[in-house]
Amino acid sequence: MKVRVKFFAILRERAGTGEVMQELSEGATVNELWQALQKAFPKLNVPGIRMLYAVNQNYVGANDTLHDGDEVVFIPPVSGGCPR
Amino acid sequence: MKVRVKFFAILRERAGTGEVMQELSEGATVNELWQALQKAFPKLNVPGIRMLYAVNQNYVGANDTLHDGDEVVFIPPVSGGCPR
Amino acid sequence: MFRVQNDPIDLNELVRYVTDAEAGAIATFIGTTRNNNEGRNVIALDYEAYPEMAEKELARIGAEAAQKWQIQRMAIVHRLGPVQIGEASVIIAVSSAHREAAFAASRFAIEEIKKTVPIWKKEVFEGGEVWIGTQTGQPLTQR
Amino acid sequence: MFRVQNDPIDLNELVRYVTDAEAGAIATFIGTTRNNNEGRNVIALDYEAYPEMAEKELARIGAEAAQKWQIQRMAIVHRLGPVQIGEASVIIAVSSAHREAAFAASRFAIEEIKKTVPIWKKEVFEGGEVWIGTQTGQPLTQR
Repeated sequence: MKVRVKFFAILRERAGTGEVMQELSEGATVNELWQALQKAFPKLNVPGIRMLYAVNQNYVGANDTLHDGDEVVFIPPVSGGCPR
Repeated sequence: MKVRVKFFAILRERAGTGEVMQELSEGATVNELWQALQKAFPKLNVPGIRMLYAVNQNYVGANDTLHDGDEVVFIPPVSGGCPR
Repeated sequence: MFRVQNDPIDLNELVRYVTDAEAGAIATFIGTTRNNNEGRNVIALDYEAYPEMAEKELARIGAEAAQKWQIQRMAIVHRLGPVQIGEASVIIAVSSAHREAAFAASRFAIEEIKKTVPIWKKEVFEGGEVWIGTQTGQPLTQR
Repeated sequence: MFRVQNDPIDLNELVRYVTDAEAGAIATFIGTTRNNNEGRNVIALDYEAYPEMAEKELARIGAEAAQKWQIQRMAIVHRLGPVQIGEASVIIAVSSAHREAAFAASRFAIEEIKKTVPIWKKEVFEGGEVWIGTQTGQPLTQR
């Protein structure tokens, strides 16, 4: 199966692209996708970063399974709004 | 001595005027002025009203003494701002 | 900027006034005429002030807020005369480096205004009018 | 009205949107670019979003606020791209019959935005730039 991964902010800069299609085996989890991406884009590994995960624009857990055609986004700490 | 009394809102309507000069004996207090005014304008007596007192645009106590030329305002409950 | 006026209040004027390079937050509060109050259909609110003292009290509120919180700039403008449904009777704007202070100061200002600033409002409703705050059982002034 | 956009945010548009005959209060919150942060001289903030999900999350915040408090209408608009000193990055506007609800909901909204809405900001400062929230000791991206 294939999923669409979008990168934003620091991850977009580190991946050097905003979007990638990734081939995965059936039943793969969000976490397994992240492992695969780190092999393809070694610079994605930001030490100590806390990440959230969204599938089809909803927050999910790292162990949720993915399905063909899913849109997956790895969400680094958000910082909208205003200065602290 | 003479003091200038200004009426606003419900007191202005009840006095039928916005301003009056009042003759007082030396050393008269805010409260004594109020008694004198109630004789001159019987309708000023609003049952149960909580009132504040200002002399020369500062809040004062009912027993403060007045001086010649003072501007005195009896302040019914304020209600600026917005609806409750 | 601490002022009473008969003209409609210009929100942008206040926000421009408090905009500050050192500020990360601006909180504003707008009091508006609501079409109902305690079961009455409200037509308009009519505000009257002891203007010199009202402006002095508004400035006092600003000074007190600046002592309590780290704010950059503050503005309070209160309108006088009739204020129609949906129109603003008072606008408060506060800027601060951190949002906490702006929220706290604007909240403080509206509560203080209702306590100490010599401004009164007559509610004009379907069937009569009444000076708010002086009701003793029945509305005092019937049309 | 829950939106992200590249254009400057029009405060009046939001206030008009939430103005309501049943409302006695409108609270607004404006987040602005401050010229300093943690000792750095800030030149601008540059916002990026996952736009579809950001708007969905803003609407979720509005729905949650409407469940928690008696509000009339709410609007949140967040700006994307570079936001200069003193300009607004986000504006929240809420109307309610009684002021308590408008204050609480606008406060709630800005706190939630900073937690769950997929919007990121890069701080451009004198000497470099950094994605806020992802710092691990040193700024990650030096010019």
